[in-house]
Amino acid sequence: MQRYSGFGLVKHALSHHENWQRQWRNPTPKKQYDVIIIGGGGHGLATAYYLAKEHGVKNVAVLEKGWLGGGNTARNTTIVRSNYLWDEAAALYEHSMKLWEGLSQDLNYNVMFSQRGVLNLGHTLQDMRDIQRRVNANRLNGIDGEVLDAKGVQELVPIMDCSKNARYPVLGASWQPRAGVARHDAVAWGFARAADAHGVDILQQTEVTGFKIRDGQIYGVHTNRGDIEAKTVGCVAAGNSGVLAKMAGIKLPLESHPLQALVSEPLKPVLDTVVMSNHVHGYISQSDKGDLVIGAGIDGYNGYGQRGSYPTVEHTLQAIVEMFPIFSRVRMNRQWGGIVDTCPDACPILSKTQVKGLYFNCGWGTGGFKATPGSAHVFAASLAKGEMHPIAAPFSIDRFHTGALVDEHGAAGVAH
Amino acid sequence: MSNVATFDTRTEAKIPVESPLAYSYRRSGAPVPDRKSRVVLREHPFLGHLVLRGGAIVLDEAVREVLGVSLPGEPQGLVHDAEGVRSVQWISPDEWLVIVPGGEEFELENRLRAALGGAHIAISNVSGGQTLVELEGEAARELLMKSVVYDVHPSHFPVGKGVTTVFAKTTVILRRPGEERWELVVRRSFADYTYRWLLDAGEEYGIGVER
Amino acid sequence: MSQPNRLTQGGRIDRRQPLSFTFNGQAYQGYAGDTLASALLANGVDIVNRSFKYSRPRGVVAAGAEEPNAIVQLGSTEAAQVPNVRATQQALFDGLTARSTNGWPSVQRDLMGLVGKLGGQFMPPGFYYKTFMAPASLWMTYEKYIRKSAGLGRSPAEADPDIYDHLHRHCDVLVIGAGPAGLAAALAAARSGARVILADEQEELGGSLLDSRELLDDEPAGEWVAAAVAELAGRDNVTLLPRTTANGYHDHNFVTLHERCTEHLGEVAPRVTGRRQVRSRMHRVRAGRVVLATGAHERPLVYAGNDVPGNLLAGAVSTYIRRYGVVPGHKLVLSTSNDHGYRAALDWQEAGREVVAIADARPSPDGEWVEQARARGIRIIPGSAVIEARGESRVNAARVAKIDLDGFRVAGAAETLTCDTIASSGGYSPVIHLASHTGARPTWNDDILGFVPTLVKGVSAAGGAQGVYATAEVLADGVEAGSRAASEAGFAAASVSLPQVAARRDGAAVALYQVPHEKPTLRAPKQFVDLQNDVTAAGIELATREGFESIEHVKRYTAMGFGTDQGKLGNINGMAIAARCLGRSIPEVGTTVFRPNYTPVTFGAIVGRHCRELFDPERYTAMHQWHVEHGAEFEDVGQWKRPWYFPKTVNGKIETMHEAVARECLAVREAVGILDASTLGKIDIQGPDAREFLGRVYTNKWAKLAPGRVRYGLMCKDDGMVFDDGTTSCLGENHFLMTTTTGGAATVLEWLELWHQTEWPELEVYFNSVTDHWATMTITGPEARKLLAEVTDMDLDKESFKFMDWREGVVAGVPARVFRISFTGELAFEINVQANYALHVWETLFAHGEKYGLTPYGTETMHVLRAEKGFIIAGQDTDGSVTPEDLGMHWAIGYDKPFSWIGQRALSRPDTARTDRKQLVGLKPKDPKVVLEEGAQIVFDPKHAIPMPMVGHVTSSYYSPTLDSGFALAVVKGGQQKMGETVYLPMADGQVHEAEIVSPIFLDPKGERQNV
Amino acid sequence: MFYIHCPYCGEHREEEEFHPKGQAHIARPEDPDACSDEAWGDYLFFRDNPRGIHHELWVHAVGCRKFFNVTRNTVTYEILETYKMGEQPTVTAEHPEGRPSRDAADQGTLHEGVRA
Repeated sequence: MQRYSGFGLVKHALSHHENWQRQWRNPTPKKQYDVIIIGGGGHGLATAYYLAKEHGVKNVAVLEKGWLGGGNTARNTTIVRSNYLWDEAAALYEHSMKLWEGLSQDLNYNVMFSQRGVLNLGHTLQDMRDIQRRVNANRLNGIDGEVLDAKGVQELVPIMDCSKNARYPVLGASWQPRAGVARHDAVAWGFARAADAHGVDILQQTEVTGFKIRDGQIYGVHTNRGDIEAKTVGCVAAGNSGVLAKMAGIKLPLESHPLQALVSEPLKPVLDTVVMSNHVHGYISQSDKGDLVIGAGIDGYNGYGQRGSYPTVEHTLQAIVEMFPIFSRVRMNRQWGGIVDTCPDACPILSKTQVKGLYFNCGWGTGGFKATPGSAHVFAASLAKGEMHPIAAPFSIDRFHTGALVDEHGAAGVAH
Repeated sequence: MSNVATFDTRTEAKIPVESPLAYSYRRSGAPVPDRKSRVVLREHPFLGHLVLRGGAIVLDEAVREVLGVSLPGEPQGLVHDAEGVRSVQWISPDEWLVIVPGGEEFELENRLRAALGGAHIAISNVSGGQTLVELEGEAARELLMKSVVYDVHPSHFPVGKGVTTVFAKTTVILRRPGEERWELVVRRSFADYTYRWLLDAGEEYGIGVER
Repeated sequence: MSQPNRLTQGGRIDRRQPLSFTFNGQAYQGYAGDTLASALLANGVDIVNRSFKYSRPRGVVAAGAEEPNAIVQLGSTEAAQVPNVRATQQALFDGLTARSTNGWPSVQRDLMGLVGKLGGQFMPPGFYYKTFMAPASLWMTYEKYIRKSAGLGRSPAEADPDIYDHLHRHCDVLVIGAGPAGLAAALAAARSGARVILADEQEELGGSLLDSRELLDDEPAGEWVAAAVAELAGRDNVTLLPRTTANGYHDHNFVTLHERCTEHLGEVAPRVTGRRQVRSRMHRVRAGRVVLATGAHERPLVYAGNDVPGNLLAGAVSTYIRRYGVVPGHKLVLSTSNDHGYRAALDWQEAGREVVAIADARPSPDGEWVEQARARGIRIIPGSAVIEARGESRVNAARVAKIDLDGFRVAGAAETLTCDTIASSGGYSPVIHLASHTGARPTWNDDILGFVPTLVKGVSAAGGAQGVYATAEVLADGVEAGSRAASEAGFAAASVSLPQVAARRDGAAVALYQVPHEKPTLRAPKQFVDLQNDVTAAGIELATREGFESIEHVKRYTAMGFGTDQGKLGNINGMAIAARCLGRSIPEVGTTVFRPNYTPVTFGAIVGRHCRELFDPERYTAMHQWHVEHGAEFEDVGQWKRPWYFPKTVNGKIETMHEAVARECLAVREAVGILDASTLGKIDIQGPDAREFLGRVYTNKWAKLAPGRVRYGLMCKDDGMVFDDGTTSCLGENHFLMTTTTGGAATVLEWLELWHQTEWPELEVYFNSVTDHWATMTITGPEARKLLAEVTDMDLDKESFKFMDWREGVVAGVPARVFRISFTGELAFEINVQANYALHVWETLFAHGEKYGLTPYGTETMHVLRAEKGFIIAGQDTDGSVTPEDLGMHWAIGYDKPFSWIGQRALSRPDTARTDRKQLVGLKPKDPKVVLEEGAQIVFDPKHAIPMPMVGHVTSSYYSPTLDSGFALAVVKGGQQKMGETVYLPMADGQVHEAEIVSPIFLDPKGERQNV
Repeated sequence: MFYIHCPYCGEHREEEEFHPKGQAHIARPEDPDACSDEAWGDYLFFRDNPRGIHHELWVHAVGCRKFFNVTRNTVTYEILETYKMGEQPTVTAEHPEGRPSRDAADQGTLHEGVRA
């Protein structure tokens, strides 16, 4: 792998950039691999990378039906945080956070992980109770965070309306300084390049059309480019997981919903942290390019259309202007939708299945991007060892039958 | 009907009453209509509002007998009695809204119950929970276009129609009893929001409030 | 004031109406009818901005929505600032104040430009992915500087003085675009009687006809436009919306039209007779049929130096001359691949300025306009193109050379032609953006060298939008589309006679996107593809070399098409370059997906009136005015404003919440308090099966509740988790009144309907909301009975009106239902009256209550009082993961009910049946002065290293003035079996609180106080 | 934004008047206590999640308050039919063009207004 550095950049500039190598190869599929990863998004590519790097499993193929990093990796609002309520979720996301913190150097690819901090606002007394509960839990789990009052929030974000006149005044917030944003596309590309350097075959435009299963054991997949064999297959296909599971005769408690996001036109820096509000329902940060990156809500119906309903966008911008009245004259440039695969308890599935050798990693809902390295790291370990990694174990499919959910919905309160 | 507890929530005693908009008039005022007012808002408070539930066939006969109008059986139907002061509106295949002059509702409920005998129906008095707001004037329709998602074009919303629909961020029952007249049935707790919205959106038409 | 490039006549501007404006602090003049861009060009302003990455000087390129460069900041005051206005779409108004968005210290002399010049070579696409990694600790510092150079305009720092609006529209046929196709379609649809909306983004309807060289019925095209518009305007089934951009095409023919109502009048909307006007308005249109008559955008050619000011689109040159009376230069070189481009040269020459040469990429051009140009003596250089523009702040020469199209190489020596303007045309791209919003991928059409829209149900395209460019054909296409749309919407087609348009013979165009240079692309001077994002042909080539092969990869790696113009000018050229580098065809490289908005829209317009006081409804009870007048602080509970506490002024000082709540609590425990409980949901349930239904949706039993009695009920979902609670009263054998939590009212009603309609329709029962009908006031405390007795002659004797009874009566002269239920643990009466009478009853109680110390209290006191009694608040002490067993409410679980009620089955699942689940308990702090933090986490072993095993958390915690101690409710693992044990609460400040697990009932465990 | 034909109101209404309520035809098991934990978990949580034709339960929340079924394509978002509670779809993944009629066999097995 050609190492990237500032010095290298200068050297390449002097040779008119004619000597840059491909960031990843475009290999032809082999007949057989040790492990097949289905899904060339961030999670899938990272799983392949960690398999090769940490477990010495280098005969790995990543099968991507479109182009790598083209799903939710390319369509999210790039927020990275680990201040989840429940121990199991917190452990998973914090594991991920620690990997984020050295990721650019590990991959030799600047994923622009910007630890500018995330505020989760509270607008009601119950919001504040939930925030205190979560921050207290985070602290005892070793995750940074503090509870701010309205004044503390105002100091961090002077342009926000923190007055008592707001319809739902800001009462306070949780603040995780280590949280932030990262450059989403670079994450996929960085993992792809690093995995490729370890010998992983990234096969784009390769669609799985069926599984080869004998006596309850997987031994390969059918694809539009022919059959490929492997005794271990990990499905990391986000919104398309249900479709894949069905091919293998497996049921998943997943529903795929549209999740919309939008960006403003680029502006000079005006907001240097991430602000999220569940109550008025909008979240916002400003990208390094200057766009305000704004997350909208999940549409209630199932959809694979990569678009959602317009009122969702309207409600989101109402929330943003309510919080930031100065943005009223700023313009929305573009909106788009991702397909998020959601679980009933708002936590992912990292699990074995009834088919031996076939694993699923899905159901990330809105939490997928921030979990990328952590999810992949524990999933790779599970695939390599044939046993679920302890951090992954609570996220088994079984929980939907035993009732042992990890209910992150609960963290937000249900009825008031 | 001993199985159901009917209750006259109204009294003949001289008790001060407050319409759902009473607070709004004090807080937001009520601009007096003038010659330039292209739309006028009028509240008709303290009417009798009954929700009728049951099968259409069962209810129809009783309503005709007691109110002298036939139950609108088709969706979105709105009928008035000969005097034009009592109305029955289709809300759902098994639900109708009856609005009558204030004070008539309890007797009406009892007469309907008597006429319906042991049939499985329900009647709920909601007179305290909602108010009727009328919009009149040439700009009334455009003001509604700013407020409701439903198509209020005359070709789609003729006189004698009524629907439940989204009004800004709340819900109203919208009815068209006359060419230039529209009625909103508004829930009490949302009345102030609805009023403030109408004043705000109606500003460009010089909206006035008749009290 | 001079406008050096303004023609003395011609154009659609009004020379009698001069307008003053300033740009970068310099005063200029233009005319009514100008855009800011045309006025700047008229005044000879070359540099309008600096580019984003390399900070290169940039000028106006286009005349419409596709303009990438002329992005300015508008506004003379802070509140009126508008970032990122496209000068080509901003009508000039008197006093307009604009600035360039980039350039420091000025757009003319920009220091960053030096950086761009020197450093440009070090900033290939994706350079930031490859550097700034060492040392890791410096990244946040690097980032600070990267961010500083980002962005175009700036956000205002003050709130917007303007208002915005929505209008919900419905129509049979929506025609988008009022050029020849759109006008013809609208006429056809309108004459059939259909409800028609015609929207166009420009200041004037007419589109390309407004600057056309062609005659319609032997008259200038503008005449036909005027007649067509007049007819449409005269029909009451037609709505004309100029200045209105269709910015988003959503499912099932829902289209958002953004009308700029006053943006052409001033930076703040002027008032009309003292009334506010909206700055812009969003029409939310549901259309039966949609006709896309959005025309086409001209493609520029990609050659070296094509970003220097003075490089324009050929069509834009004509538009400025013919529509605005502005010639944006003196000496023109035209580089074209088609006949359409010749229009610029003909117009330029007619405007009296010099056409130096036409470089035509075709070996033997021979169309009608080519012949005209030839006949006028204009030099045509066949088989050639401008391969490089020279100049810094303005073009000063064009290098023209023969090119080999197939071999992608320069085929002869370049000739340098002195000029100040280069116009280029690479053909047209249909405007397919809206069709693409529906998710339908466009398809490449080789005949027109462009993508044409794929259309979903209910939409058609006409004219340029689908690659039909000859005026006569466009008009016919429009009529056809309009008639078809109307007839599909159920209207009989009407005839429309088309104007006569002289047919013009055009020669075939050739495919030319990037023009070759003598040097290979990576070494040639920069050839710009996306001007706004400084994406070059070399950048695209580099991306493909690095393995970015899908067009989506190329776009993301280079940022092509991510600007505010969304790649309207550059995307197709970029795809063509990627295709060339990869040795594939354009469609093989992949199609692009455009997303809403077509052009950016202010947040304000999308928000409409749903902001400030109207952001979200505030729900009030009938006593709200009284609460306000009595100084209540309010708590938001759902959309309700509930009194939180009533601070008094004592000795000139306003009580703190702590003081007020202590006073309110003691008043209830020692005298009498009153609470406005109207916000609780109330559902009237009638029918012979009402009782059976209650038994199925509640966890406890309802079979024996007699009329006149009240019972508490707990509701679960089928996963066994508690989701709401409340009391339900038996009004009659078949008649119940259910109460719900304040926030749960609508949810519970829908929940009941769901089960009734979808599972148990055979049960004869109806549910109606009566929440708003009744106002509810609770008087509670030892003196409650005496107080009530003063205003009613009801029998309040404790034997005849028992705890958990309800009775009818007259209270303060008003018919009332009174419920003897208690959420405080004290003697309590909940009085329900019709809401219109409520204020009277409330005030009457106060008139009589003073001698008993009647004290109004709010939700905070209510919470303290109920917690002292161990009563839960659903949503505070439960969180969707708590079962009735977890709450210790065995008494409210009817395991032996005949019907397996909602939630029952789930309770026996392995995890829900565990005995060490988190269970509701009381916590007594070891130090009574401590009020534990709500949300504090509980541990058994405070010395355990982090991560520390947590066994529960505090759900409710207060100071109890009655106990003079802090106390709390909490959930603790296996807590019900751990009474008396000590738990620890390690806090953020390092303190570790100790508390004892106790019963959650802190006061009067036998319930004697409420039973008096 | 969808335009949904409410089978009870008999006309198309804006999506804002409706709430989606998940997959249609998920009936509560007749005898919950006889269900295995797995069967109960399936009923609670496991749903079809097809790319393409899907049957959904919606409620006309701001309108007639009736629940009804929608057959919708989850990729194109086209609504292929709406039908009342207790009825069966005519357009299915097996019959994307629609079956000839709501045949008698189907009608015979249904009873008024239930999910199944």
